[in-house]
Amino acid sequence: MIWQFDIIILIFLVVTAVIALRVKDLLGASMIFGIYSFLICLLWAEMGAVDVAFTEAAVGAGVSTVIMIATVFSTTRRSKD
Amino acid sequence: MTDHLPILLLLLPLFGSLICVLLGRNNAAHSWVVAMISLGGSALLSLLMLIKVLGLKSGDFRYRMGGWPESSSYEVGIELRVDVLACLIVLAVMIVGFLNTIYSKTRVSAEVGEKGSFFYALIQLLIVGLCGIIMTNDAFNLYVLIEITSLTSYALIAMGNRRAALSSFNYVIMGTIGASFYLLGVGYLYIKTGTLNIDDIHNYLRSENLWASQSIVVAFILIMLGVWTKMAFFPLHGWLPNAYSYAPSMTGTFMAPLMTKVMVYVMIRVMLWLFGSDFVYSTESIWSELIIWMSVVAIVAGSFLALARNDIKKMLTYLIIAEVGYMVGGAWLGNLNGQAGAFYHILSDAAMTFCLFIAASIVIIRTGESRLNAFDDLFRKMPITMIGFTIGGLSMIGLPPTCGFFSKWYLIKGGVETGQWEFVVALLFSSLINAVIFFKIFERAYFGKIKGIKEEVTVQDRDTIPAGGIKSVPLSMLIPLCVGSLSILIIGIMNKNIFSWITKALEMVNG
Amino acid sequence: MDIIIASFIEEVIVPKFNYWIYVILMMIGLFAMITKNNLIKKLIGMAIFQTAIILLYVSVGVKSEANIPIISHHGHQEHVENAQDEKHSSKLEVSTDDKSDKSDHHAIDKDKFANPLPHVLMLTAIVVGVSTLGLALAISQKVHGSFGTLEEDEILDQLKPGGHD
Amino acid sequence: MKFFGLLSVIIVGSLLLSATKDFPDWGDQDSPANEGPVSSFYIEKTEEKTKVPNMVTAVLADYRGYDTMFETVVIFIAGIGIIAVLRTYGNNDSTPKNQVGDEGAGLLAKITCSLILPFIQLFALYVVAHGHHSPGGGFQGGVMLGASYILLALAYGLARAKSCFSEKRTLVFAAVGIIIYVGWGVLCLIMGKEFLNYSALDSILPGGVEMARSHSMLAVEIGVALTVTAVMFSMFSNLSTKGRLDKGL
Repeated sequence: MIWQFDIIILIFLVVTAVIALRVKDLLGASMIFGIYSFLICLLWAEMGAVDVAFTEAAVGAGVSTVIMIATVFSTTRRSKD
Repeated sequence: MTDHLPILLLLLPLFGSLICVLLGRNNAAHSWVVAMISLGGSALLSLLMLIKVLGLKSGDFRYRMGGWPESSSYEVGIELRVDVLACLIVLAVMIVGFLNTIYSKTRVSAEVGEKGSFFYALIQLLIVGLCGIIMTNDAFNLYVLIEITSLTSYALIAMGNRRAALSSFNYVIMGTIGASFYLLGVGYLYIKTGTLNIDDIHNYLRSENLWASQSIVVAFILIMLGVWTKMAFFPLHGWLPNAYSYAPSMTGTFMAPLMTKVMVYVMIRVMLWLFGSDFVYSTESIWSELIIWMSVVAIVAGSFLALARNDIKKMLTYLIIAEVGYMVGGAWLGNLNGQAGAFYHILSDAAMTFCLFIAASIVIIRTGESRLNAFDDLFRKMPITMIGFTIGGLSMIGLPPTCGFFSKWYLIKGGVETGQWEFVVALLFSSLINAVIFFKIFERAYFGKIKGIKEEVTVQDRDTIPAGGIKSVPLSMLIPLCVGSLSILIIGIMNKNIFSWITKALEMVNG
Repeated sequence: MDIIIASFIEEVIVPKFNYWIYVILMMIGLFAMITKNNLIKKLIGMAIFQTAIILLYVSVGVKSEANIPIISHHGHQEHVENAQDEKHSSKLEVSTDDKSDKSDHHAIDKDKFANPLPHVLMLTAIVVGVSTLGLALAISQKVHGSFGTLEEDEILDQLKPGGHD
Repeated sequence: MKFFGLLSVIIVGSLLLSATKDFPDWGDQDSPANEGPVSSFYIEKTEEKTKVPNMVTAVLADYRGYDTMFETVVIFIAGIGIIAVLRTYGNNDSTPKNQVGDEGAGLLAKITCSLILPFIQLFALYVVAHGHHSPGGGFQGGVMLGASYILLALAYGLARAKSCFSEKRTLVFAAVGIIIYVGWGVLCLIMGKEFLNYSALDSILPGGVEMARSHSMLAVEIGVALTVTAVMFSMFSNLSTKGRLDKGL
């Protein structure tokens, strides 16, 4: 654990979470959600949870984002909020 | 071999569902056979397990997955714990599952089309999840199994029409919040105790005297919130009525009797086994008083909302919400009669809700009308269905010798013992409202329309009946209904035996 | 002054910062799930909500002196370790200490390894999370297919004339 | 709704924050969770009892193998649940009309994809097989293997990916993965010990009780990987075509 690294990522996490929920374009929101997952994957690696980090990189930043984008493409990009 | 019963009865439906998936689409008939065999076999195994447990001196037995631990006083693996209470509910789940499979036979092709085998696969997995929840003795394993039941029920509900998909989405949101709160509560317990086994957590809390710790209190609140969300306790009930009434009928008939009841069992288990009655009913806390009042509100609100509905299934779903109030209140009364009454009500409510839902589904399918006027003059046209419905209704009202009477009797006895008069009054009041609701329906069904002189109108109605005719209810729907209504009477007549088994098991944990 | 600030950060903020942020993230997710109007936005909120819980669990398993929960001591495993250490280069020091310890005596010091149990639990939670997300996306596609929109208020408007809710 | 949401968030948030001050510090190695007998047992005894250096794999596939079995079932449920909810069976599945626009991405993407795909798949298999000694295992490897097919579908069109991995085959793979996992447990049952007690298999696997556990973990990880691969691809192909499985993104 390196606490400086930890605090920086945690602050970034909150920022990306808020942005992902505020962006009106759903494709953009999905992409930023991918960034969120990637940051959280870094955080797991920093805390020594390498298996969790690996899974998060493959599942969270990879497949989750892909299926979310697939849904956005086959429905709509528009969002009111 | 009898040592392995708990896992065998889980494995049968699990393999059954895999075979159903391998059979592929357009193979509902074969899948039905597979589901019947696996669920029938599991029902037999759970009966064997009940007999075995009743013969045990210690009252429960454990099954250690993977044989861990080899030689230590704490649990490093996952263990299953089976006692009389678990056996009774597993048996109820298996019987309802089996009967519901019989009922599904003719409905699957009509309501889910080519995806029949996926329906059978999902429903068997749901049964695996429910039985796993009941038997597991590991707090985190419970979470995984709760998610199994949730995911299968999301999918099963969303297989219906477009309203069903929307209500399933709301259920996803609420269900995830509930399950996540549960997970969070388990996390708090893990932080303070360092273990996940329910008995070990309990012993650690007791030995370290952690009851006053802020995070343990918060963990308890979180777990309760999570479980209440999943069981649709009154202010958190929003997802239930739409989800159960728009789902395909054979999904509704399975989930309405079981899902909320199993979560009530989880609540009782968390209260008595995980935290312990000293903590839950401790005199300085205001919890029990507050929650009994909440359950009073739930009972009254559920009854009134049911009275206000004109849609058969919606009305029944609001009655479920009122019944959940009975059970939560009973469990929080803090005496043996209340707990045993709540537990006995789980069984009797499963039987009567199943009966009412099956009867209502038959009526809706056969008359093509989902509002209460579907019942007009139905007794002459569908006598067997209406007898089943009447027995279920009488049990809901609480007339002897149906099981509904006895469960209310024990609950009221518990309420009087602790002097929680508001709970007693709420129970009697809701019985009254149930009587109003059901006698209104019985009147329609037995004496025709209120202005029932015009006989020709009903004859005309008879012409608009969907193909097949109103009288020809297939046997595959009547058998579950008859068995269900018989079981209401059986549970009612056997109340002394069942009650003594339950109290024996509960006395053991209350010390 | 700098020393005071540094010690304030190390003693007050660092020990609890993870727990504060997990609460904040969780509340962001919960708020989005309750108030957002768009179904996909609700699901993004749900995913954030779930990762917040994972953050709590993983934070529990951290030990200040610890390395990753993989024991490394024989030949071919060592270069796997080194490859990982390149990723977190700052841990190299701890890890080499660790190895020299190992070669001397075989007893395992449990303070040198992170607690593996929360990691295992959270692997399960991540998988459950992606399954829920996939199923929920499928349901929202079905909703979009029959209502033509993903906004909750527009869907409810469509239901108003016919439905009795 | 906004007000109600804010209210509940504030109530729950303050409840949770009030509990954090009671927690042990972040990184505290003497907290009950880190110091407790369960965690110590995993760290100190795992290698001795299972010969697996990666404790996470050992705990996942052996000590808490029952959990992992249901975790795989969760994935399986997601796969068939998505099919049950979304899949529509049109009868004009293979008409050329539906194939229009399914030629995939541009040339550059195709060439890049054909170059890196074999390596992705090889690495995925390595991750599955080497999960005992390094981070990784059935889930991670399975997701990567599934992702390689998703990449194929993105670059060459869904029809091409389906020719490698048809719908029927995904279902069979998903079910077979669980059959391997559960079947391995049943094998232990047949050998006379508890479900998933791998030590029962030392008479048929080489290398003694510890190695029997190690080998069994590999077997169940392969089962997990099969299910995850199939479900990840099936999830993507259904979600990207609204359940018609005709053309990809």
